[in-house]
Amino acid sequence: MLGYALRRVLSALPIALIAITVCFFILRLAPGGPFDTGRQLPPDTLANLRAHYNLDQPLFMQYLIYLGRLFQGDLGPSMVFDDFSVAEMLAIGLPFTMMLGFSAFTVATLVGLVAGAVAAMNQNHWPDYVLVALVMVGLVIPNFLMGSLLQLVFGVYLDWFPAGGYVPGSIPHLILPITVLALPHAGRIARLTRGSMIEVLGTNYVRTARSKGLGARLILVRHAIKPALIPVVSYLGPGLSYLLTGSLVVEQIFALPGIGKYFITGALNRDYGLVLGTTILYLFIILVLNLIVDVIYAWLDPKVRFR
Amino acid sequence: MLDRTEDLLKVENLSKNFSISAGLFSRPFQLRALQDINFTVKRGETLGIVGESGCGKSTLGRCILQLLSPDEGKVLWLGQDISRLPEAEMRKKRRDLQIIFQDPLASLNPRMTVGEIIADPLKTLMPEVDAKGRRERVIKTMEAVGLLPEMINRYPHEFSGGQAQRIGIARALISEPKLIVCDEPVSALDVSIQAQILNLLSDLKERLGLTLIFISHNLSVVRHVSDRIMVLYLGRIVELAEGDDLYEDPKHPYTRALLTAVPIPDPKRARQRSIEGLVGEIPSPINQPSGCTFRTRCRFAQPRCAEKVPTLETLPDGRGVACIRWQEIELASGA
Amino acid sequence: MADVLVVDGLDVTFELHESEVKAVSNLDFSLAEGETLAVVGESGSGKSQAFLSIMGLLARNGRASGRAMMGDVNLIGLPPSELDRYRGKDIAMIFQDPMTSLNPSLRLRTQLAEVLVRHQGYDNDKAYRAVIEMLERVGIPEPVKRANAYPHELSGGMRQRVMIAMALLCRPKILIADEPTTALDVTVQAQMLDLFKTLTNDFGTALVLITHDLGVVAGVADRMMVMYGGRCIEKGPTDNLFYDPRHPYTLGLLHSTPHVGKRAARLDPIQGLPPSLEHLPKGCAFHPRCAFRFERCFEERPPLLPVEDVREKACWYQGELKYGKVA
Amino acid sequence: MAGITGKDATLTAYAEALAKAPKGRSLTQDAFRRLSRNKAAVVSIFVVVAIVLFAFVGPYFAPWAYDKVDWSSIRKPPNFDKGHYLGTDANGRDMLARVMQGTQMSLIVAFVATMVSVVIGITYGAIAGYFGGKVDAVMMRFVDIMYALPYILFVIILVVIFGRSPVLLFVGIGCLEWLTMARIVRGQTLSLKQREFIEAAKAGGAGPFTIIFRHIVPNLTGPVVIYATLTIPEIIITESFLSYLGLGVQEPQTSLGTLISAGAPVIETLPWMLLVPAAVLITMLLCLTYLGDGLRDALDPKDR
Repeated sequence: MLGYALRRVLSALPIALIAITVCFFILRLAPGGPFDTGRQLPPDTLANLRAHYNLDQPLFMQYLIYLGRLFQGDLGPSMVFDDFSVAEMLAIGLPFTMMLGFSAFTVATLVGLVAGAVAAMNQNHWPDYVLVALVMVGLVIPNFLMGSLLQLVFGVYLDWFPAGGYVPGSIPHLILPITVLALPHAGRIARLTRGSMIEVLGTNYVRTARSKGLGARLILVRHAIKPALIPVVSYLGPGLSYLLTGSLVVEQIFALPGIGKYFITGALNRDYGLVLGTTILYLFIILVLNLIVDVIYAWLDPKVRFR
Repeated sequence: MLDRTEDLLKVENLSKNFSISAGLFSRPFQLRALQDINFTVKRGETLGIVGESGCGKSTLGRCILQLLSPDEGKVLWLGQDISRLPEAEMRKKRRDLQIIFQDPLASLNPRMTVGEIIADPLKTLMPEVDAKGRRERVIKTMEAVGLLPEMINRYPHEFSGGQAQRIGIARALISEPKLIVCDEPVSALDVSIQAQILNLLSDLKERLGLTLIFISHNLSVVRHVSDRIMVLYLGRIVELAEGDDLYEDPKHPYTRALLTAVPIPDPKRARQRSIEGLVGEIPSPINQPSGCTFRTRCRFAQPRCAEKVPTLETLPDGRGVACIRWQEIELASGA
Repeated sequence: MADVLVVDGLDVTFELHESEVKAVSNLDFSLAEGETLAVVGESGSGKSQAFLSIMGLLARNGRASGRAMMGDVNLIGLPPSELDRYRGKDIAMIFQDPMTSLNPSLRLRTQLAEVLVRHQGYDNDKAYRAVIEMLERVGIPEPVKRANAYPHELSGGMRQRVMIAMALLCRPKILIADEPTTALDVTVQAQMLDLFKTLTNDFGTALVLITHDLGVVAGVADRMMVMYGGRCIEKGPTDNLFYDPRHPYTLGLLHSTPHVGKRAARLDPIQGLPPSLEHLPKGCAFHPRCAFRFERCFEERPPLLPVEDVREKACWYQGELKYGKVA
Repeated sequence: MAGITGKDATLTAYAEALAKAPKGRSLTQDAFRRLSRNKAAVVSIFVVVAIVLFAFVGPYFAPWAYDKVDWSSIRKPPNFDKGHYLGTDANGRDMLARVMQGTQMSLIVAFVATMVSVVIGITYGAIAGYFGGKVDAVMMRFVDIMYALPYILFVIILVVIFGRSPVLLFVGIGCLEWLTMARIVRGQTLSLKQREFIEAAKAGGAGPFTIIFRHIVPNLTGPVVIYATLTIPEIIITESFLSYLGLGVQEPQTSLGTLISAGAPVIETLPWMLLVPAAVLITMLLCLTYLGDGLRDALDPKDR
């Protein structure tokens, strides 16, 4: 098991490096730079600035410098938000975004699993129809629209929750954003769970379990859940990255203090350091999560372990 | 008349390995599917190949047809080695060498009509035949295998297994081949249909002077159709003999065991028979026993069986046995 | 001997998109204590569906009616929770495909022990010991190691042995084996049939052996039931049916089966194709393929009637069956 | 050898007569029959067609152009006399025309991006599946990792860096949506490659080119069509998401996402600015999802 996890880490590293490299060069090869927009700077100021950020060096050298720093855990300075390093910027915005993302992720995964399993067990009866319809709604309403609607209904008309903003430690402020963020993810998980559960309930080994007279609950808990989770678990990685990016919009709608605003501003202003830093951090988080998912996967499907 | 003494096909020292990938970072391991196979097929005869799963019988069929390329050895077709032929040259030979598959439906492209499927080999194998000629051939072939030509525009999924197998046979026959490899052609079919297809094959063989290589795990079926029979175990020939000789007087302990295990559709005899000591199951072809590969399941095994791979010994009457103890065993069992 | 299972007027229907298909019609039979009954038929004959319905294992769109009395209990139409009191305990089933019939994500010991925990109220330790003992009994070498393995670590033959062990743990009165050896190699098949014989004998279990292979039946079964188009067309003691078949279909099956002991020039197969259950022919379902048919067979379905004392057949033709000449 | 393929005149006549032999039901016809039994899918087809007509033909009949400013009616509710059937926006532009144009833009983006993802996905998946082994292992590991990347960040970077041209939007989204397609095609190719009819074709002398295009590709259409149908709504959502962030198409052109993002803040005062584009978007997504599900059930009938 440990060896398996280790192999997965090793095989993820080169991919991470490739992704970083690609991001780096796409950003740099594009026309324009962080100091081209806005006010015209005097030539020597510009040259100084460029030298300060190593922008005057050959591109490949810049890449090496960046990598070198990265290995020391240094994400470099932000080029637009003066006086801040990328790490500091991330420290300001990221914890909130992560908290939001992971809360929504947890809630959505649980809700999706239960809903999917309930629908599967009542296939073609009313709970199934109701849940499938709800899932559809969650899936087809884009989160920014859903955000605005919930804000209006629950925040303004009913006034049950704050319509926006954030007070540290306040849970009511988080209810609406988490709901908006969680809905599509819960919908996808529910759809996947329902499909795979129906498939598993039709397999020969579940038939064997039924022939043993085990009773519906034991069959579900012991025989059906584990294999039915396999496709669901393999979606968790992509699902999380969906969620984390979705939070960009949700933060915007509900005026929340996450990383989203900085990232978009940074991107618009070609703040190489910030954009690259955020992307790399996301990458890192997602790779770690994938690793966890892989290990869960190996637990669910014994065959994987022996490969 | 057919010259039944002519060697149509000769296989010499054929070996085939598969490498099984164990993942991105591990070394693939070798699966020895066939080792040192030697035999000939005479014009007009039916050679049966029997063995249990994993013995390499299907691989052998595909190596003969060059659907897989053997790692070592030669496949001589009318004296010419076809195992190293360039693809374009090989294409010309394919007219003479055809194959019928096990799973009748899986062997038909679901998106083509029956007429297209049967005519398909003609396009590459006989480009000189035009579209009209192709259709005429298709119709005649369909009639020959007992399919109504009215079915020509139908799709495979509209047919039952038995009919689908007839389509497969028609496709194999259309280029007027000399040799057909039948890879488990009836094992996916119902009993009553199985018999129809077996009869069809033997009729066609007579009428068209075909030579057949008949691969099956079912010893009763093989006995029914074959002149000579080859028994494979873990990729090696253990015995090769005329059908009657093999069934009435098996020499190799594996053949003996296999024959006692065959179900007999005769209650009284079935109740009397006892399985002649075959312990355990087939070892994995990846991790084969040393020496005689059968020794782990053989009740006659002795320490010296582990030392050396027994060669296929040719007896005076032409049959072959690969066992160092076959004479002793013969005496011991009082034959 | 007492009957452990009496089936009476069993019907199984499946609802398809726009139609209904009757897979089993009006099946009657009984199973005596400790006997082995072979159910023979080709694909689509309804042989598996009949027994799946008795076990309450039909697909969602399937329905069964009629009676299957195990003692005083009618297994047909019993709600699953009731049925679970008997399934796996008094009546057990083994399936054709040992590769997919065991749960790939659970250790074998879990899958085996749960039967005893559920039905006999054993605690886990006691159940585990019983499991090891049973694995040994079905001929699995190193039972402790195997019990802790996952199904994919075992060969097909071994898995089928595990299935047998699982089915026999509670010493059921009835064991239904649906094509248990079809997916296995000849040598393993023979070992498996021997195992069936020994174990059902030891435990006094009645065995229902569902198969298409007459060769498998011959050495094992006491009685035989031949099915065609969802109905039983002939039944009786095995020897009688083999040596003196009275239904043209039984005769045809025997003539279609190649025999390893003798090499005939040609087989005498049944002509034509098995019917699809959706479009069963009128009259006797077998008449389009039958060499002995006459007018009556086209119009009226023959009922299953006794011939002599011990056997029954469903056929209008009463003359002697001389097959070779007609074909 | 007498042969089974000798010639004679009656045969020729027969062969000609058989040219008109009864046609069988092809798999595609079968699938359409099953699809036509699925009410939700049939309704969805009609609705989608209606929306497409609305978006592409509608503008020719609408009284106002999408970028025409009507100074006399700014932020006005529907007014039938002036021809503003759905009201006007904050700049006095006709909402009906803008919704039509926005739908058109969303559809074009979705279509082009889907095509891009289909082309990349099929090529990549077919190569990995056909060659198998190490090539396959490496290629699919790459897809696995790519799958988990925060790809919207990449789209944002792309869009920002290369300017906000719609073409780039199409290609950028398409380039990142191909992963699932590649996985599906690869899986299908792998299993097709092992089917016996491929071997039969080889025995019939067919070269790799013939095998791929005559035997593999036609059998890929089912899953590709299903997945392409399900990709369209994904892309529409992605596009509207980017538009919402202000990274989508640029004024005066518009898309459903842009319209919604303009309408959302003023939902209380100018509800017509949000309701219609939102309704069109949701209806379209709903129908496409139902259609995709219906196609999957029809083309890949597991429980028959």
